[in-house]
Amino acid sequence: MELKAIIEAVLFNSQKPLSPKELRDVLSQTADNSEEPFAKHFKKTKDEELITVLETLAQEHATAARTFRLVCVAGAWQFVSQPEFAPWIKTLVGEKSRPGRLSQPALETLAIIAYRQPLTRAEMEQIRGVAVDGVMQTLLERGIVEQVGRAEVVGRPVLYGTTPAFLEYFGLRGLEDLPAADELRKIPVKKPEALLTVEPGLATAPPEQLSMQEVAPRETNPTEATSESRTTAPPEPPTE
Amino acid sequence: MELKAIIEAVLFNSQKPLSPKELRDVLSQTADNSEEPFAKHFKKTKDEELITVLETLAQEHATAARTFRLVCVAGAWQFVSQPEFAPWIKTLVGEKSRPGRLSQPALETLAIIAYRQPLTRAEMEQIRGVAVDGVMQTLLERGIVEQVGRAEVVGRPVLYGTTPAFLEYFGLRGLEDLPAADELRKIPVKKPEALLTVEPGLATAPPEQLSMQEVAPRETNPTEATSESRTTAPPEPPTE
Amino acid sequence: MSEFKVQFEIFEGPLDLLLYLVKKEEVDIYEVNLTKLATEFINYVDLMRQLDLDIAGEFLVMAATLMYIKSRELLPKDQQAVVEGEEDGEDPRWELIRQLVEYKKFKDAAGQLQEMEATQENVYRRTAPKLSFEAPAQRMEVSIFDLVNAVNVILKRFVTTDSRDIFEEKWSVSEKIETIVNLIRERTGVKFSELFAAATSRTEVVVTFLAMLELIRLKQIVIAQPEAFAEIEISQAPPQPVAPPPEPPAEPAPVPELNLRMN
Repeated sequence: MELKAIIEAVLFNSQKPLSPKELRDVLSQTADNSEEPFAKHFKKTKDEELITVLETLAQEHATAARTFRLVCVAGAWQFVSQPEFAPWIKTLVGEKSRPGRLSQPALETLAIIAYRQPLTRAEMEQIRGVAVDGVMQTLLERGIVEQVGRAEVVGRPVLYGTTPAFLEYFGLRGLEDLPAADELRKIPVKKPEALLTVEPGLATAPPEQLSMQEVAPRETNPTEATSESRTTAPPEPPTE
Repeated sequence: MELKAIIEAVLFNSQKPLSPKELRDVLSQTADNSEEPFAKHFKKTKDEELITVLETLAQEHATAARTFRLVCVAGAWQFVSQPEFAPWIKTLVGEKSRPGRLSQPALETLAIIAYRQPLTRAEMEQIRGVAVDGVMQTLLERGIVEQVGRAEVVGRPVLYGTTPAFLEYFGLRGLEDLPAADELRKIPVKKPEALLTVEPGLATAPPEQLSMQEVAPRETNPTEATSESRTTAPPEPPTE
Repeated sequence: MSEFKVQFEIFEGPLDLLLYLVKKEEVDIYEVNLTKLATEFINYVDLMRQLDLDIAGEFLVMAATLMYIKSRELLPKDQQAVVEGEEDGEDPRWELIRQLVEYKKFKDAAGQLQEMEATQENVYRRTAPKLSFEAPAQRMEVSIFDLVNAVNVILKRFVTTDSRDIFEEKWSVSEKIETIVNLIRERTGVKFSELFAAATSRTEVVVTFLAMLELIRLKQIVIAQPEAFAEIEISQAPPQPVAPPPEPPAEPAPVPELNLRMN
């Protein structure tokens, strides 16, 4: 009995994604409780060994090129179906329950946080050139980003970073899976001292000004943009 | 997009075995509801075609010789794991192992509660003809039944009903799924007023009396009841 | 101005607007004519004002920066003023371009995140069917509800009987146990209804039923339904093995691989 096969069978029958630790627990509990003599062999399986096996399995399923893959999302392993079969799976199991899509400003801010974490609001605003209070509220409420500490500078501003829910939402194994991660992380950030001189007023633009920036989903008709978007559009366009 | 791939993806994501008819329904509903242009191709997939595809898939998975197979059980198709992995799968899913089976008296009392809820202990005893204290304790401890209120009669006896755990235990969607519910509901019981005349001692009989009631309810001959029935029938089967 | 009207867009911020203006020029960010860019930007902000749009403070700050850059450009190099706090070699033009390049990269990254977001909506995780490893079924092939249902059918014959007859006890469970045992010893497959055929009161039905339950519990009899909705039949239980095997052979499982039951 191969470890690889056991791991595959366990993941195949799991109701939820499993971390290497959970897999190790299954192996060690089975060793303790089962009469199966083979089970004892896997009592003390090492994490590295498990990871190697999981990677091999994922590779095998990718090579087999069937309709499913073994993937790791936020550190937990799971079988997923290829996205092109979504229409039929949707018929079978119903629509996935997912919050609405993120707006363009939210995605931009999130990208900055993802690549540059941990960072302060002022740093985000420096890159985006606009206040981020509205979108940060959305991102925090959705649990995609969170406070991760405080910067050791005057005022000890809060530092933000992404959560595991961020990885899950985008189907990422880890932050190193972000596209072009190296390049984007390398862009030099301005010296932190400069941040402290940023006008506080800039970061805390009043809501009525914010509404204009975030609302208006690229209207091409000026009349409509002036008369309607200001009054009707919510701060976050729901369609995005 | 191949029919074979779609069928595999659907079965891979199904929570239960699917018959060719159910698979055809998925195909035809998707054709109707999805914008996916390919979906239309499979609107009227014939049964023979489906069976051929299913058999090919089963053959492919057998050849792949991984830890799972596509099998047909009683006309419905499903992915199942190979038996040699049972010890580990058991560890995985066994965590919330259901407690032992309910005893026959418990089941009978439960059936009465299920069909007649809300009702009092006295009413249950009227239908069963024996005291229900022992079994009620079991049912309450297991969380299968619960107090749901109090009857508006003298003494305000507690009313009982089933919990969602009851439905789960029996795999029922709802109380309306109970077999032949109407008939059992029709058995007349004396109205709650009558409860007041019931000897309180009946409902709270000490254990040595319970045995008598369980077996030979309302014996008119006390000698017979004590000598015979106690030997043949223990109060609650100890195994459960 | 008409040109603006056609191309009017609302931008998320000044950098977004600048990027748009650069893109319109169809040149690389590094080669853009900043003086021209500044002019267009300021025109744009003016237009927003004329249209009575709320203009975020950031746009005004950027407009000021661009005005400054523009004015500097107009002067010969040696006459360009050195602003307080501006270190040597820190060219405001370069700073702006650097900021634009950085912003564009994140904007592109946001675009990729958006694609991943859309893809994830279509990625379904396999949720395995619920399996339960139950102790192999007892020799109880009928559910309680079948039994209750059966009793119910019989009880219906007595619904009109005065319930007081319950107290006129004439039947004991032990008696009924004996009757049933004798009956099934004679032949197998005694129909459920036969047990109650001779019952004369509701009480007798109840007592007979209790006797039957008791015999099932004591594993003296087995009950089975030949097919769904068929009448329940009662037979003598097969002799108990001295040491019952831990797992009595379950019914021939259709999936012999695993003794798993889907819920």
